[in-house]
Amino acid sequence: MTISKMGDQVIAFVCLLSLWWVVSTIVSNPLLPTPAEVFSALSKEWHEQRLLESLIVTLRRVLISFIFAMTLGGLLGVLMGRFRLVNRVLDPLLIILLNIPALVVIILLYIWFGLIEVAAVTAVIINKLPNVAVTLREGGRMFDHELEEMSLMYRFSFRQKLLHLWWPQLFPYIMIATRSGLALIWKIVLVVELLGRSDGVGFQLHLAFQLFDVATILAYSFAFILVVQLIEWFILQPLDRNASRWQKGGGNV
Amino acid sequence: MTISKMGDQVIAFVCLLSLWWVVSTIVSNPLLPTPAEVFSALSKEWHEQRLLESLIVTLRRVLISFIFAMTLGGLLGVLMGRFRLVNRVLDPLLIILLNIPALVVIILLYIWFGLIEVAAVTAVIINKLPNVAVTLREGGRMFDHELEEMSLMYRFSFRQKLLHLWWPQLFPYIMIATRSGLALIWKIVLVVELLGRSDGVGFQLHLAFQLFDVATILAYSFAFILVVQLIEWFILQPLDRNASRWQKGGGNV
Amino acid sequence: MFEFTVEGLELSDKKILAALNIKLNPGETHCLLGPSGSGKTSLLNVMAGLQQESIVKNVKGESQNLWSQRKPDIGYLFQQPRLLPWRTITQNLLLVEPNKEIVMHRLSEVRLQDYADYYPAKISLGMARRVALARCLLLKPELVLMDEPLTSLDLPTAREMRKLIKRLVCGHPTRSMIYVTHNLDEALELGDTVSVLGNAPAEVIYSNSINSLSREELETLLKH
Amino acid sequence: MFEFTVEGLELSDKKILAALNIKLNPGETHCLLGPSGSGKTSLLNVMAGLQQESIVKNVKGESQNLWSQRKPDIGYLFQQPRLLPWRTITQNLLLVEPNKEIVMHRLSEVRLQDYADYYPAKISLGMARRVALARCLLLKPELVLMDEPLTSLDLPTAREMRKLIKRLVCGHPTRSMIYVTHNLDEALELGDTVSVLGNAPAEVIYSNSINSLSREELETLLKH
Amino acid sequence: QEDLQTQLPKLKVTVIAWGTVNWELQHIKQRQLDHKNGYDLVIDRVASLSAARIAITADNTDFIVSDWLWASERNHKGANLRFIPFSKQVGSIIASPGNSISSYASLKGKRIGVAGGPMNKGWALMRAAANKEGIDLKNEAKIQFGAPPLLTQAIKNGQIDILATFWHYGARLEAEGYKKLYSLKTIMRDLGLKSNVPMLGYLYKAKLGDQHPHLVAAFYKSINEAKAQLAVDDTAWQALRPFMKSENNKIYHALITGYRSGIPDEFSQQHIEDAANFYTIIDDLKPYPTGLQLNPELFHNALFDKGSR
Ligand SMILES: Nc1ncnc2c1ncn2[C@@H]1O[C@H](COP(=O)(O)OP(=O)(O)OP(=O)(O)O)[C@@H](O)[C@H]1O
Ligand SMILES: Nc1ncnc2c1ncn2[C@@H]1O[C@H](COP(=O)(O)OP(=O)(O)OP(=O)(O)O)[C@@H](O)[C@H]1O
Ligand SMILES: [Mg+2]
Ligand SMILES: [Mg+2]
Repeated sequence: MTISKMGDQVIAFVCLLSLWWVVSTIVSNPLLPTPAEVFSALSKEWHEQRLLESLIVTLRRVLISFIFAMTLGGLLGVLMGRFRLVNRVLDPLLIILLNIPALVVIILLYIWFGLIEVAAVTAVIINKLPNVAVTLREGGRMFDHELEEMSLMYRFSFRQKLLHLWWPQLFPYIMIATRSGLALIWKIVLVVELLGRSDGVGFQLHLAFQLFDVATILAYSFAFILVVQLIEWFILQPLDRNASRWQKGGGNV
Repeated sequence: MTISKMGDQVIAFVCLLSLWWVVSTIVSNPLLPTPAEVFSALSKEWHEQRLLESLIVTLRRVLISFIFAMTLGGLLGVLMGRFRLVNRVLDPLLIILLNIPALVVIILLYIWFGLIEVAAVTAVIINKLPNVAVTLREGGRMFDHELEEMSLMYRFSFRQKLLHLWWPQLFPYIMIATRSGLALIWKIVLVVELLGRSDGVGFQLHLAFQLFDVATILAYSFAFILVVQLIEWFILQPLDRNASRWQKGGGNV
Repeated sequence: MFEFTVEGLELSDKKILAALNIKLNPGETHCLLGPSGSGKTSLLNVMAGLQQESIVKNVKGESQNLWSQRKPDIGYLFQQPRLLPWRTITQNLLLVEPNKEIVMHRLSEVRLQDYADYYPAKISLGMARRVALARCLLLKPELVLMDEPLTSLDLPTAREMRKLIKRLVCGHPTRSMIYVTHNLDEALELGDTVSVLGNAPAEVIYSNSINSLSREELETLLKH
Repeated sequence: MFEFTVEGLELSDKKILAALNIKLNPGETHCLLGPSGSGKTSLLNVMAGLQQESIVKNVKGESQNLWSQRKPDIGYLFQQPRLLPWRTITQNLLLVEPNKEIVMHRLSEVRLQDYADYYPAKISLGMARRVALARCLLLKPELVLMDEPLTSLDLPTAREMRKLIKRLVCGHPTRSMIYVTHNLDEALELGDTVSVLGNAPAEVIYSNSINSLSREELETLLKH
Repeated sequence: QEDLQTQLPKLKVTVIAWGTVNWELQHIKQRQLDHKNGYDLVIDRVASLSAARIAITADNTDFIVSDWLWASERNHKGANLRFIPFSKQVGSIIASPGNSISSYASLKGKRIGVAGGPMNKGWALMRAAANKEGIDLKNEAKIQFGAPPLLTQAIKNGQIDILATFWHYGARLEAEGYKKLYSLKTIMRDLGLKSNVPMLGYLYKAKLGDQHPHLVAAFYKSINEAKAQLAVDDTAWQALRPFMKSENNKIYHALITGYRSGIPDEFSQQHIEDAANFYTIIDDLKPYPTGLQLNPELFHNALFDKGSR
């Protein structure tokens, strides 16, 4: 069953790929490279040792920012969702953080703290954190009142509440924050690298942009997308399936 | 009660403002302007007729992109959440769209369609759409099976289901998509304007950025944030309150 | 006459229903008795067409024709109220019957006229059940399925509601009903025929006219 | 002896409870009867401490001292099962009592040993109620609150569960219980004392030993 | 060698990875002109001009290359930057094929692409020149600002008629057969600017010049040596070819020619006067002129003072 599911996705991929191939072959313009061209750009970057190195550097930044943004943003969001006072007081700050342009935060942090790794990662965290908070705030708001009372009467410990009461209710919101979060963080990391780092995918992408080397741009993009797709297949989708087991339509027993 | 709620927020605002004032006065560096400097930059931009004009241009782009991204993304997301097959087939596409760097989409669209308004707005929509879809997919997944059966047995029309069954269940997810969506779209509009438009807040920000004119950068950011805060106060928060009336802890009766 | 036949039902590889046949004349009420977990609710779900996939999967062949002729027009009172929590009681009813007067009348028949503007979270369980009953009684179907409509109600209220059901459903010349209950008094008063479901592997251990049984015989059947 | 006094309760400007006093000796069971919507569940919630704000708001002054001495250690069986839907039945019980053997034993006492690994969405309502009962019976409190524990159960099962409650709660020398029911048989069998709530403006119309009342007198009180 | 490297004081220059400055610096490294002049050059490559500008603002580097217009705006806002000429290349104005534009008047209604935004020098000069003839290009032509690569593409696709862009983008276009519209030198002469002011230069903080004047001098000396060698030595360019990303020989040679013609003359008082005039012209073109004057301190670096003294 899992295999046939994978099969569907592989077919979908192949369809996309052939569509692209056909269109790009017909157009035949270096600005819309064919899959083959992108692949050769990919293997060039790989052989010249830039691809893996840039990817690792960027992924490290993405990972660190992701962990911090999710933890802090999640905590903040849930507290805001549960406690009206917290929400009222912090809401304006949240709106400001949410809407302050990424560029502004990045520049200010770079200028104030210098072009150091910490400034880069902090900038990404500040950019992503309010999104997580906004998402998990809705989760916190929708907590089931009756189950909450139950956990009180049956003397659930804090740990039990966390694991068995709150986590499952927050789960869909956490998945939203994770999926759109990974994407957002990666995009911001690109900008951060563009503005003040000398390595990483963002740096390479922009060099390619200046030479208008669309094949290389796409090569780097797809390399990262592949990583995300693997995360999706081997971490997120199994989690999804696991979490939907208990639902009416879900898996066995 | 509503007034006292507003009061809290005003106090929070004032606290933030004074904190900023104190810090910036102590630091006394043009790269961390005081509120007064930002305000004078704001009034300068206002008097030189740039502020309102840019804001209107940008808001128009934000609004159009927002409407399209929410409608298409929402539809896609809910369908993916409801129907497993749709989800399996479209999931890879979603991951690609979600993680393809904004820069890449913007560049490709500008190249293919020229530096025209439609390309700009389309780029923004393509950037935001997958986020909405990912959010509303979770909403579609969490639909209440029992109420669905009920609506079937009691012969709800499609319109009734939409308004009274699906909308309230999607509501928290729609709020997430709206809040983080407005923020995201505005940020992408800035990039789009920076790369290929000759007007709008993004264009002005870019000019200010080139000179590290932090006061003007902040002035434009706050002007937009003010708009969002007004939307928050007069549209989103009333909607929130309205939607939580029925909950255990909610308002009257 | 409605005739319903199912060859069995499995859910998640567990046998829920044995082969089963129920005949029902127009205007008649059929009572469904059986221990907790014997498959009464599942049977009603199948009748109402809410278990499509499973049936198709498990009862191969002519599985589509569960009903001897066409599938009757069905109204279903679920075991739980299933009200829309984000709509007031009146709004919930208005979704089924747009005429406000009829709705208010039904609401007063279940003694809830004072709670018209309450949200479901703010009424008691017994009250919510009565709202669901009122909602079901707004429909005018050929066949009514009722799953333990009078539990969680005090005796006088239950008696009054029983009368209401009797008047609106049993009193109707062409409206049939399948009525699930654990209460023998209700079964004896409302039912024309009866099926008693046994315990595991969910099968029918009695199915016939209810008048041919004494209360004691019925009790013994259920003790089984 | 536990003594509980509340001067009244209003929710959203509606009077839910009138002034009320309940005395309970250790080991005794107090039955709470009353029509649907008369405030039985609300009363239990107040006793369990789940309505704090409202009470503080409405019963000024010494409102904190609802209990004459200290608040007893309470176990509460809610009117609805309130199981964690994302945990299997066993997991639900293990959260209350970590000893797996005790849990499996309780589960077999409510006749659900075969459903240990089911998720709550896949068992019938009657079964879910029994799981909730089993969970409540895993606690060892001084005072048990039970809100209609035996509705939605067939007669033989209900009788068996009644015996279980009698053995584990009523049989315990120091464990008291407040038992809400609509079933007079249960009340007469389990109760030592009884309170009957009237209809609107929710007040107590009788509160005393249950043995001083005949079944008929009780029925008349309830018809009120 | 190792010891030498560690002992020599380091000078960090932040440059765009494939930019023109990088060629000069790579040459210095290859010929070890830095060590000969007693410092160790550290080349820090970034992806954009913005990144370089942030780097100097954040005190993260010693030199970047940018134009003195930017530097003087920053100086007005409290920065204290100094300028060493790098190139007198201003930028190119390129016409798409089939556009024979004879006078400023014929620019009316044309679609003009301007790379990098309204601060583009070529564009400013063109506007100023047109302004003199009474034509307000800003309102009478369709202006499209944008990133240089996007505009290169736009002119190729026929989406714009005229393109004011950076010289190496222009050089590539010329190598592909596009026509250079005006010589900016002519325009500058038309505007009354007598000398060829170098627009681009190495910027550093005055602090560095005050504390280590000999280091700045050494740096200046080494880049002058590099320029002198690159001006005549074709083989030196061969070694730089990997840093030039030139697709074919034509572009390669166009880039070399462009670089060479950009090598600035000896800096003189005339240059400063012209720069001040230029600054005023540009300020006047703003919708709300600030009235600020160029502060000539910008050019008063250690060497120049020494030279004039
Ligand atoms: N989705 C499902 N998957 C697996 N088993 C199910 C599912 N739904 C119900 N069952 C099983 O079917 C059996 C019958 O359930 P059903 O709800 O029909 O009982 P019931 O007769 O209505 O009981 P009650 O009187 O308690 O309501 C139970 O043993 C239950 O565990
Ligand atoms: N949050 C609330 N806000 C307003 N009114 C409420 C709220 N909760 C309960 N009520 C009202 O309190 C009254 C008593 O409700 P309660 O649930 O205590 O009744 P009950 O005696 O348990 O009835 P049942 O036998 O049907 O369970 C009802 O009229 C109900 O409408
Ligand atoms: Mg049932
Ligand atoms: Mg109750």
